[in-house]
Amino acid sequence: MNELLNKLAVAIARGKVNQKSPFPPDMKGEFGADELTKQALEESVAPAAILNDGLMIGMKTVGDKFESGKAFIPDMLIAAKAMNVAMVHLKPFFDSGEVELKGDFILGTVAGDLHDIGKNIVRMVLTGNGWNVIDLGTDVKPEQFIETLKEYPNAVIGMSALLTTTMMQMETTTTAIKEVSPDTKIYIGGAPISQEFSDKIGADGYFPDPNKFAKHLASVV
Amino acid sequence: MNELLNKLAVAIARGKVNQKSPFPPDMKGEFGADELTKQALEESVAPAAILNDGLMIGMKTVGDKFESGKAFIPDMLIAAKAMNVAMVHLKPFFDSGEVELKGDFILGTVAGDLHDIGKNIVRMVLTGNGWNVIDLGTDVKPEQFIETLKEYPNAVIGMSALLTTTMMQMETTTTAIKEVSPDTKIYIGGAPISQEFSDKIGADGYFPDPNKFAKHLASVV
Amino acid sequence: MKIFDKLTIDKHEELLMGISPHPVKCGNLLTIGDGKVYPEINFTLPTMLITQETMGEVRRHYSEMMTNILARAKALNVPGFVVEFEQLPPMTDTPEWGAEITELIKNELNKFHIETGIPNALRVTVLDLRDADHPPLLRTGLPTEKTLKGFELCAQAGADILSIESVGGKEVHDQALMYGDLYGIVASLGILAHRDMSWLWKQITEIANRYGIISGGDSACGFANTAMQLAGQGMLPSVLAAIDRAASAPRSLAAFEQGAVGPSKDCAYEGPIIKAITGYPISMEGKSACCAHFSPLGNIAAASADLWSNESVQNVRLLSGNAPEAFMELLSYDCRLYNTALDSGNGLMMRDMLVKSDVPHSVEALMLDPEVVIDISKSIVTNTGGYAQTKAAVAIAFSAIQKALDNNVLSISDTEKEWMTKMETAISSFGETESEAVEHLQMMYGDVFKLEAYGL
Amino acid sequence: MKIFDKLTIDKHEELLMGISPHPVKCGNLLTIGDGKVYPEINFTLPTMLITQETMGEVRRHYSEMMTNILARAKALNVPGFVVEFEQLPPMTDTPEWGAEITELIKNELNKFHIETGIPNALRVTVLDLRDADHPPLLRTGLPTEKTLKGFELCAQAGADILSIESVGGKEVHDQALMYGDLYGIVASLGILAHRDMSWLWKQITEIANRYGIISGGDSACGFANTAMQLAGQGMLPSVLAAIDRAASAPRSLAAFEQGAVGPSKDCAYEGPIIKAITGYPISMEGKSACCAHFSPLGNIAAASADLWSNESVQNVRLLSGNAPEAFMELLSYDCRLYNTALDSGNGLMMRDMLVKSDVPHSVEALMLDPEVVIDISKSIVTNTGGYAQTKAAVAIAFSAIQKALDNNVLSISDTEKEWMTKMETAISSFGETESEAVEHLQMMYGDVFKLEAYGL
Ligand code: B12
Ligand code: B12
Repeated sequence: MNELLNKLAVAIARGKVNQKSPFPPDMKGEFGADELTKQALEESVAPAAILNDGLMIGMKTVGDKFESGKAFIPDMLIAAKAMNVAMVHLKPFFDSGEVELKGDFILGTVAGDLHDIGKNIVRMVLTGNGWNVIDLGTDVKPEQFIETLKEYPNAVIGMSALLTTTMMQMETTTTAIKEVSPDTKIYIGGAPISQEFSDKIGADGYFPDPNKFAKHLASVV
Repeated sequence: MNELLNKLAVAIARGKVNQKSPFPPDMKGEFGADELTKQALEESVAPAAILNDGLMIGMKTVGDKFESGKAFIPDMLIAAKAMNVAMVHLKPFFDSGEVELKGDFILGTVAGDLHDIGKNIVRMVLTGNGWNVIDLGTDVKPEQFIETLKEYPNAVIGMSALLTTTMMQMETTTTAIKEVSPDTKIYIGGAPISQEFSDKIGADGYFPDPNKFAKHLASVV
Repeated sequence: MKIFDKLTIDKHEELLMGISPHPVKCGNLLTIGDGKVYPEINFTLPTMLITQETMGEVRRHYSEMMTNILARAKALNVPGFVVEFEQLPPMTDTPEWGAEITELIKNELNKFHIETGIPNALRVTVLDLRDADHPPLLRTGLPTEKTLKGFELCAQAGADILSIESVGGKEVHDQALMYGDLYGIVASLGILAHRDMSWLWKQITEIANRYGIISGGDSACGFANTAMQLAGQGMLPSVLAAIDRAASAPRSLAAFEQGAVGPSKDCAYEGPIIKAITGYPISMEGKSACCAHFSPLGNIAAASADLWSNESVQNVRLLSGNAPEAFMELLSYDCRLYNTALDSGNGLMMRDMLVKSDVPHSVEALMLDPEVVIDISKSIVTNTGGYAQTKAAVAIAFSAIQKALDNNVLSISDTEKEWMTKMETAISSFGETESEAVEHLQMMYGDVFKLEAYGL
Repeated sequence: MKIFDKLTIDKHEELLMGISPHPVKCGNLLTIGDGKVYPEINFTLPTMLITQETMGEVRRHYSEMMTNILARAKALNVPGFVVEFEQLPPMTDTPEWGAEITELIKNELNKFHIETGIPNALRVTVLDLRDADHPPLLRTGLPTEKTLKGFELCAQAGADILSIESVGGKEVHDQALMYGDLYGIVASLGILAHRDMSWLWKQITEIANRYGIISGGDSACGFANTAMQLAGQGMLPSVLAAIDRAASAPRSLAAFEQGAVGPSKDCAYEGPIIKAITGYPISMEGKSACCAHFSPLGNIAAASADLWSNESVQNVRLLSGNAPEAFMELLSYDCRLYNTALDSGNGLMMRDMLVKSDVPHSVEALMLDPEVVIDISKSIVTNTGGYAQTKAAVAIAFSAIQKALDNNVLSISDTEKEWMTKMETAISSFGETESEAVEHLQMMYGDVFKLEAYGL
């Protein structure tokens, strides 16, 4: 059983979606994340164990490789794809509350700004770390964050901005959110942002590196 | 008489201090600011006319040449020297109140900062524009400005700073002065300063160019 | 439509900075590509919102930046220069604002020219608003109207050169890049982006002609520079970013097929390929754009530049003065050096030093090596249509990298080497026809783009 | 005391960037002057107060700046580099603070060297507090004690190279400069400043020797650079600033007579003269110090540089990243270009391009022309004592300018020409002996300085 979860972790890390998928070539014909997850559930492995000791271990492996310069975003994306397929099988257990994700995370690039590459990486890393990420896309107005927060009242919020002219939207948005929900944690990022700026606008922190951010989140939530 | 003041203006502009002085070579043996001022007073020219239509015209001439790149600081300094000699003769009339300067101006480089070249140019330009400049030198603490203000309660204050680390002293000093004397006008300058910074710390203005500053002062006082 | 079926510059020794076979006359007596490299200074606002209320402050910033850079141009006695006004989103969104700033800058340039006699010109880069919709409609809708109106109003307000960093095809390329899908990259650039460029630049050229000004050129910034930035941050393989550069050239060439005559945009590192093919002058940016982005192309970017740019710098205070003035100084000295070399007959050797200094350190720099540039350019002109040209450029770029690795001109990590293998496989799997390639895009990224947006 | 009575480099062709007859080994396996030009990156705090309370913030800034510049050094694979930590007044005033930051930086450099193998070294420039008193006492008093303690503690804390921009004689020179009094300039530099340098550098060398580190060199920044800045702003004639440069060389040479071995300070534009005379390596700054000051010496400054510096940049955010990282990139590319030229045997021609590009534009640049440098250097070594050397340097510099004007190598305004005449008169009036010259100083500026401060 332990071995099964190991196999699952490897399938995730290598981005092996299912038996049919041709990628990666050296795993041709082998079971992928899809089959292995199903099998684990059939063998009555606890869904929480599948999530923590299989899927997230796999994501961590590729994340670590990425951090040490031995993998790139495409590798992480392919792993994330495999993970998504596996998550479909776990969904009933999340819905029933039997397994819990780390929490909800509302993410978006602020109003007037269309840069989303950085934001997408944050999404990927947080998902891989066991967060339920609600991605509002780009050009997100303050009201959209607030509306979504009503649906996910305990969510943490993350905003991205790449333009010096839209940075100021982070202030507007932070103020608006904190007004209706003072306890909501708001984190910001993007090339022009700094910790000073975060302090100035009353956000809860700035992180240039999504992996460090994920570690920070794990430590505070 | 008008011609005498013209001569005086030329003596100032050329930096001809007195008859004996060897400089400028082409004016050797001619009367200088010293003799011409004495002569004007003897001929009962009004001291205010001597100041306004002689000395200050001379300073303006060299100032204009300076602004158009046809003179340098040494030329201005030598003119200022000639003016100082002339002013000695006018002193009794200032003391008696018969003639008035534009006003008092307290000037200094802020605490922790020893750069004074820029400040000295400001002094020279304001003096040449008819201001009574009280120069407190460099490394001037807030208390020194406040003490001097007691002596010259209507004075305008000017501060200089060249280091980004001492810029902040301008804030401390401005706050301290405005606390005891909210109506005192405070102007700031120096390479790292900007109008934004001036606004931020509650000063009354920033000027990069002493000549423009003198014009501004003339227009507001 | 202009057809480029042979190279204008076919010997790499003739691909040189400052010298362009078809120089461009514009603005106040400036001739770009006439044997000298000129600074192209770019500047932008510091952190602030742009609204009706702050427009006074916005104008104050642009006036101040102009005063500063003109003072420096005079102090250093530059032989000529270009100012680029690159619009921020609200300035195209309310095109009148962009026009207002255009006029302000142009007036300063005119006054300066009368005072000093120094030749100059104004490039206005309108913001491409058309990706506001998801998927973008590109040919219709309000963002498209505003973008085109931006060109019209700025042409009216005094722009000398029109440019844009257009975004057609980017919604697909972004995805393909992230998945490292080279087939998707080639198809999105060679088909989608290429079709959008042709559509867009026909209209820009029409506007430019109507006002007697210059239809400048575009940049694959959102494509290959995004890849380069991400590679620089360790997010993508550098070899993929290098290939993406070559792949972007046919797309940017499309502007010239529709009547653009250069100078191409500073951030278009595909510029040397454009120059070899068309003979039109190009703008480039390298080390002296360190204010805007880090780069593996610091020196080599200058090798065939006709304008030398800092890309963009905010109006913030440095110890010397404001940053735009500081970067005007930097560009001016760089140009002085290149021009001294050109004037004394040492241009080629200066160029070779610039090239040799970077190539051993970066596979992306290799793509700008004049010999490689000529090879890629040839592969483009001997093929017809965006897709075929892009495939050909990619294949040649790939073998140039392979050759450089084999000859130990440069070396790459093992992780990067794995990507060479992956890309080789991908190259052999490219569909023969455009419709096969479009099918691939629909299958993989059908949800993010619309065929109609490309007239397909 | 070391006597320099002949030139170490006596042919101008051998006065070349990166190559020094007596290279300096220091820090983590760095050899300066070994045939390569290395970046010397300098950085400073953004607008903030330095107090006990803000020291946490101060440390955070220095850590961040180190992280950033090291990332860039690695990304660009620099062959080696120097970090200069130039203290701000409170850091020498509380020398423990200066030592604390020294240690922080040195630790980062050590770790980086272990990780990457890239050679590096740390220069610490202590602030000369000694002009706090008016007139300055220089040899006694609390500011003097603190300044010397600053050196001691920083040497202890890990500095590899010691430097200072010392201020002896400046109180007089400032006045003489303002009045355009060339006799006063020569006497204050050749006698007062020279005497103070000898006194001070004997002690700095003693401290350096005790810790087995390098006694670097000084800069006439407060003298000739002040003049250059003021000339740049139209406040002083450029011809006076140019002559002041030559006049400052014997003063800066005094450090080497007392045991300094280079690299001299980046802002010491008298560096090439020092290099010709002593053969020790020098640091220089030019266009890539546009963050710190504007300059008429943008390219030519690099002609014989062994370290290439940005002088100083605040830790502010630019679009690319923080400014110190951006300028590390800039310096690295400049050095790459120079080193490529050197490696391929084109060093001399690169140097000549750098020289030729600036000389026609500036009389101050002319002073750095290698041929002029050699002439001035010769005039110095063939005379004995600061005053005689300074007079000789001024006379040669003056005729070099005259010759360049006669040959139309460059041209100056009529107002500047008048100053040539004024200076010619002044040169012929210099007193024969030091005591005559000191008398001139006492008569003119007796109120601003004390003879005892100079051991007179
Ligand atoms: C790619 C790019 C584009 C692409 C965007 C593609 C896309 N889908 O996002 C395109 C071409 C479309 C584009 C358009 C424009 N751009 Co652009 N662009 C860039 C570029 C080259 C790279 C940005 C990027 O993706 N970086 C890589 C990612 C991974 O980094 P990142 O976003 O910083 O994210 C990382 C961290 O910051 C962090 N992070 C990010 N968000 C968050 C959030 C949280 C919560 C946390 C914890 C962390 C975090 O994690 C990420 C991973 O490490 C930058 C240059 C630069 N120096 O950044 C210019 C840049 C940002 N763009 C710029 C400009 C001017 C524009 C345009 C206005 C250009 C024009 N005139 O046409 C338009 C604006 C469009 C708009 N309305 O937004 C300027 C901004 C100047 C300014 N004054 O602000 C820049 C700086 C370029 C320059 N030097 O001039 N751009
Ligand atoms: C000359 C100079 C010195 C001389 C000063 C001589 C003197 N008696 O003043 C010396 C060598 C002593 C010196 C010392 C130092 N300096 Co210093 N210095 C300079 C330099 C080269 C020129 C300054 C100058 O005189 N400019 C010319 C004058 C005319 O311009 P200005 O002062 O700006 O004044 C004009 C306007 O601003 C305006 N103005 C000025 N004041 C006012 C006031 C009012 C009310 C108004 C209306 C207008 C106005 O009018 C003037 C005329 O137009 C600058 C470089 C630069 N870019 O500015 C560095 C510079 C200011 N110094 C610097 C440094 C670091 C120092 C030292 C700490 C160096 C060291 N490590 O040893 C010490 C500090 C000593 C101290 N405690 O203050 C840095 C500051 C960096 C920072 N973080 O802030 C600079 C920027 C150099 C650099 N690029 O690194 N310095």
